[in-house]
Amino acid sequence: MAILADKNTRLIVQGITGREGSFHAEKMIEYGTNVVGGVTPGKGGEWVHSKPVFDTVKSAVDATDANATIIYVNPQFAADALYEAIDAEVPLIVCITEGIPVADMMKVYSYLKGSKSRLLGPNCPGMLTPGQAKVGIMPGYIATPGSVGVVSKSGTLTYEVVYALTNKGMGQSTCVGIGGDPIIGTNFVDVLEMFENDPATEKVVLIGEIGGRAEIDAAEYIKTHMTKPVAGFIAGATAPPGKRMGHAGAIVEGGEGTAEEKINALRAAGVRIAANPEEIPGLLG
Amino acid sequence: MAILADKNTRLIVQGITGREGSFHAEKMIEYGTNVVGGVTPGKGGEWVHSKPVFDTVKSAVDATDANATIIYVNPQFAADALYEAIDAEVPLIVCITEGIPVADMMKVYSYLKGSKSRLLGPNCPGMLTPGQAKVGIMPGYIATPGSVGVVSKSGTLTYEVVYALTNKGMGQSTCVGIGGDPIIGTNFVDVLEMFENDPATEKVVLIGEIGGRAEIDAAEYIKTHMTKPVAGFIAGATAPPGKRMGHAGAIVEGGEGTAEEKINALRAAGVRIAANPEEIPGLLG
Amino acid sequence: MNLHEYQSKQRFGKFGVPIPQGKVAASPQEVYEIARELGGPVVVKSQVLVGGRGKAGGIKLAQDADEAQQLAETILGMQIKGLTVRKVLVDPASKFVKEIYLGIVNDRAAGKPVMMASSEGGVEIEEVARTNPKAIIREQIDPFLGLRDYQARNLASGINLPREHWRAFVKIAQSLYACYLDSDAVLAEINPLVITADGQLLALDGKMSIDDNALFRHADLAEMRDTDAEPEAETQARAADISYVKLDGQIGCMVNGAGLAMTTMDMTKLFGGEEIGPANFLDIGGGAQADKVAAALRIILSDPNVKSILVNIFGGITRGDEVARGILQAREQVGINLPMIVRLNGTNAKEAREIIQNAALPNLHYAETLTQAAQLAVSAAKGEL
Amino acid sequence: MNLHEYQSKQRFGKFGVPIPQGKVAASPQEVYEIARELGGPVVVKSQVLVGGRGKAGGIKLAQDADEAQQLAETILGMQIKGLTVRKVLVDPASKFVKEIYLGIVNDRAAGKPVMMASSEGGVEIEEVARTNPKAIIREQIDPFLGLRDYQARNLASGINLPREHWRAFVKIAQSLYACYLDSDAVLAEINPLVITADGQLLALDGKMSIDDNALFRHADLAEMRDTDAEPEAETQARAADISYVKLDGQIGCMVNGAGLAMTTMDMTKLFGGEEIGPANFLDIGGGAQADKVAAALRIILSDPNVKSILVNIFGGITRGDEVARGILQAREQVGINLPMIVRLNGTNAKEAREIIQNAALPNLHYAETLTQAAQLAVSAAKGEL
Repeated sequence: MAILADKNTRLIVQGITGREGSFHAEKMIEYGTNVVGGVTPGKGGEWVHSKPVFDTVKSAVDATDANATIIYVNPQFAADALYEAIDAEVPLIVCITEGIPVADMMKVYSYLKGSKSRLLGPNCPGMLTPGQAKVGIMPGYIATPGSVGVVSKSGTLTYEVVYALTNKGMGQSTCVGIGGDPIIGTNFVDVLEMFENDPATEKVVLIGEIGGRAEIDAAEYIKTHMTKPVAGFIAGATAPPGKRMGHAGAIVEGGEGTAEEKINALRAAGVRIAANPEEIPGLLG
Repeated sequence: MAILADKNTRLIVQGITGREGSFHAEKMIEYGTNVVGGVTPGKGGEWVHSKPVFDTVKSAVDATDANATIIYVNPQFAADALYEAIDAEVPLIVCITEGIPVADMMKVYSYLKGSKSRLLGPNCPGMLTPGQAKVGIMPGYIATPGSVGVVSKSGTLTYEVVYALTNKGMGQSTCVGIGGDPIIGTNFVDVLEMFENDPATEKVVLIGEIGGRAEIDAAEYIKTHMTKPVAGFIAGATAPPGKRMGHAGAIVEGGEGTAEEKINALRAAGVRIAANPEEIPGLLG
Repeated sequence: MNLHEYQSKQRFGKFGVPIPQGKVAASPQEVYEIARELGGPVVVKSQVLVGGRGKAGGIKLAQDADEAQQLAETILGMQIKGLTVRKVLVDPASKFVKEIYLGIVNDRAAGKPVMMASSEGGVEIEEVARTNPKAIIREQIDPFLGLRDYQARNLASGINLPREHWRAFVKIAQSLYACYLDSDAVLAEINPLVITADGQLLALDGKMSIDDNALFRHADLAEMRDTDAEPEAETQARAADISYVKLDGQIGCMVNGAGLAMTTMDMTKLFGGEEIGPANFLDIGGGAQADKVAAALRIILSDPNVKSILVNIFGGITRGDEVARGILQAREQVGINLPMIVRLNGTNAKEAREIIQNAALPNLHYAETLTQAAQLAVSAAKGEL
Repeated sequence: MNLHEYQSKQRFGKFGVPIPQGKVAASPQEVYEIARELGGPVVVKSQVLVGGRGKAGGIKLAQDADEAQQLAETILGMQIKGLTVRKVLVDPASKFVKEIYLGIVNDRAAGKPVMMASSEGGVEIEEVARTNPKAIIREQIDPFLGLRDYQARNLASGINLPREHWRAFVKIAQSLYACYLDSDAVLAEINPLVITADGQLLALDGKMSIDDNALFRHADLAEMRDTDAEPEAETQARAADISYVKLDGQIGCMVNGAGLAMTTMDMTKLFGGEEIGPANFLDIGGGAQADKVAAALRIILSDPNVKSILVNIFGGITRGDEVARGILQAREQVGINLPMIVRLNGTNAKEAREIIQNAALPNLHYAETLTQAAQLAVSAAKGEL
């Protein structure tokens, strides 16, 4: 068992003939992910890493029965790639692309509602169920099968934490990067709910950062719905207000979205908060 | 019991200070409908027929706790009036306006999905639950309480049938005009389902016309889901193809939407079809 | 409102669809000039708002300007399905290797526009739908999102269009959609869209239908209406805000409400059969003022086939007695010798009946029921009343 | 990217928002000319990208052109919250009877823009949110539907705007939304929007923030960036495609990934306290080529407060040994005397450590853990290493 993707996932790669798409498609295949094909308009009929390339998501899904797609497409064309995946009713869409204009994402977000798809990202490292499927760009070797569910807004910070867990012998059920953009398809609460319902997950790590109120919503959810222990870390205590910290969403605006208020809310919900991410394995012990 | 509206309906009138809106508001009040107010932008604070006028639907709903609205607004502004009612989460919206561009209605129709509102119309005479509530323009005296549910695309043809039923002593549970436009909020199937589930309705009359395939869908529904007897009439057997018969939706296109195919489908579903609407009371006997 | 081929193609061209560089003409001399200017073989195409122009001899190929002029002399003025040809389009003749279909219509059930493509172009899409439905590929268009490029690619892929034409096809699909949207069209189709011998996509024929309800915001399109191409009575009816469609029967119908008007037509045929039947659809709408009744009567009488008049009004909010007085007044204004059957139901029907019967006019009969009214109108048309 | 008041207002005006007819100036002489041309009293407003200009003495009223020039002499060149005033806006002074607030921001949780209005204009909306949250009326805007007139009326009604101003208010709301949309803004606010003594609505002050991710489609807006108004290092970082924010601490941080970069900052403060802390946020992104590492080091070193450098890299797809070699190469290019602590985790971390340790460079230390790295960097900053 796992959440979002596992051995039964049949993945296509949108943008598979591009530099990034091709590179990460290979890495995912190496990891053992069941990549069944790719999509690049105008290149249907070609082959990449022994996988067939299709012109449209619809034809790829028709031919391969794919149930997941990962998008490596330039920000200018990412919204179109997302609509195409939604229209093709792909159950899981993971969007790696960084730098999609927020106006584009607001429309995608609205279109997504009532659709048959779940979107992870954009601007996220994707997800990884150790030993089963990697749908994203996380380095595969840092994770190992186990019972800790990890959910995070960040990329390399997540790798740090996952690697630290692995080095302490604490394997992971699934590691999920939800992304650092202001508007994302899947939020902390969605993933926490999946972990809560996932028999393979016993404990959960949540890694947040400044900006927005997704961590506050998470605290509310944890308080009222979660039975499994949660440990966490919030990055950006030293970030000044009004300045964007790399991620488009990482900004304290009008005094809202500070690390302090998030930490307080999570603590009040019973989450063990680390002052230093290296403490996290110890807090789960 | 009744469907769509009854004694508990609290109605506001969008366009209450206009000629049509004011006239029909008075008729509805006379009938006993619980009209709680009206809306005309810029005329908030005025009174019409002793009912308060508000500037926006939101403020009208906030003040009166209305659960239904009826729209008498020019076609140019009707889409906006519809969005306003949907945004204010009014459960029942009845749109009388004729002549709304179909491109506008396609957007409204899309916006309506996933909303909290049901739309009846546009280009419809509204509905009437005899002795309880009239939300529309049907002459009130032609109907009388009873157990026949009537659903129709038409206006005056419906009045004929309802009046004939009344004259034969066959009262009605609710009379519903769904409208003659190509894109309408509530279709035959929706109303048939309501009648099927309505304890006050024992028999149903369906009045259709050429154009579209709503009657074909109705036949399918009747065949598979309905236990109550249905009698019907389809207008337009003599209409030539490719010509619009008054109603924007009443047109046989590409050989589809003929009276003949609709009659055949309904007959096959067990509906007693009248060759002459004056036969309908007899078919219910 | 339907546009002519030349109007539709001009509008498509304005939005970027490649169209032949032809021109429209109303005289053989003009046809000669256009053909000479174009040089080479041309096609002379009658511009009438009806299908089957080719089979009727309304589309001809000419090798040069002289032949084009000769052909125009026969085509201009000819009758196609009852319509007189008043204009021809002169297009350069195109050599092509493949005909496809591309069109947009409104999908009523889905509440969305749907774009359709078929590899079987050049025949009516309804024909393809009957004979080879799988050849039609459909993409529903979200009205808020508009047509997306991948949808056009899905169509191109679905009809097995060679990949080298995809870019051009996607552009044409987007242009057609933009034109459809900007025009408030309910139908916009290119049939055939051809692949020419030199590998270009070209819209050889086009058709557009505009939403009548949206004409208030398209003054330019409203002006394109060709009143020559419709019965004069329909033009007059539109001016009087009366909904009217001319038919082939003998009983002139005047009714309030579209559904009731169709029903009244149906009743004349039910009792009169094919040879009698309705002479028209006519909905005078709500209110029924004497002026409007008079206008409606004039329109009905302008049809020489009409043998009797059937008036069927359901008095709802308006009162039957007022309607009856309006009819008498209008009758005075217009002057009618044909037998007229009046049936008024609903509010104050009894008073209405008294007014009509008291008037005791020759050839004016009151009926109680629709059945009786239709039967009387049929008898009157047969001269048996 | 934030726009200056004068840029925001000009853009609002382009979309139909009524704005004062002022002009921007960079010298007292220009201010004099503008004020003379405008005639009457004017307001001289410093153009710096920071709040609280009024309290800092950066906004002054002048009765005539001479006084305006005098005021400009003090305002131009003054420092407001660390930023030098290089331009002033000279607006005609307006008499007003009421200040309101009107703005649009993106509601992250809803995934929609939200328009907000408040009868308490002229103070920061965050202040109103704290002190009198009920005074703020909100309308979420559907991104496909856009702002509808009734939403603007809901706002007008909610803030009890007198009805005679509704028409103007709705027009301004629509203009502001059109401007927000067309500019790919993430914030567009008019504060205050005043009702003038003669009953007009006028946008006295304006603020806009543009989505950096959308600048690729707004060359005109991208050109409006005022690089004078930001630390030079941030301008350089942008050119090198490095995400950098200058801070006040002493430890220069170089990290890959935004979350890890923030965490590294946090660790320097955890172990170093307020007085040491991070000198910057810096994310070099993926890959970490030697050139980019060198550019990042130059940017860090351009800050005279920096006492030590902390490099924290998680080698994921890229290998730690390559990153280590890149750091050594970059160090050669740049020339660094400050102590530097390097921590590489992930792929080939062991090899990376060997490379750093074998290099045996003075002031270059390898750390195993982030804790150790931060502690070393703090000690180094204190001169204790």
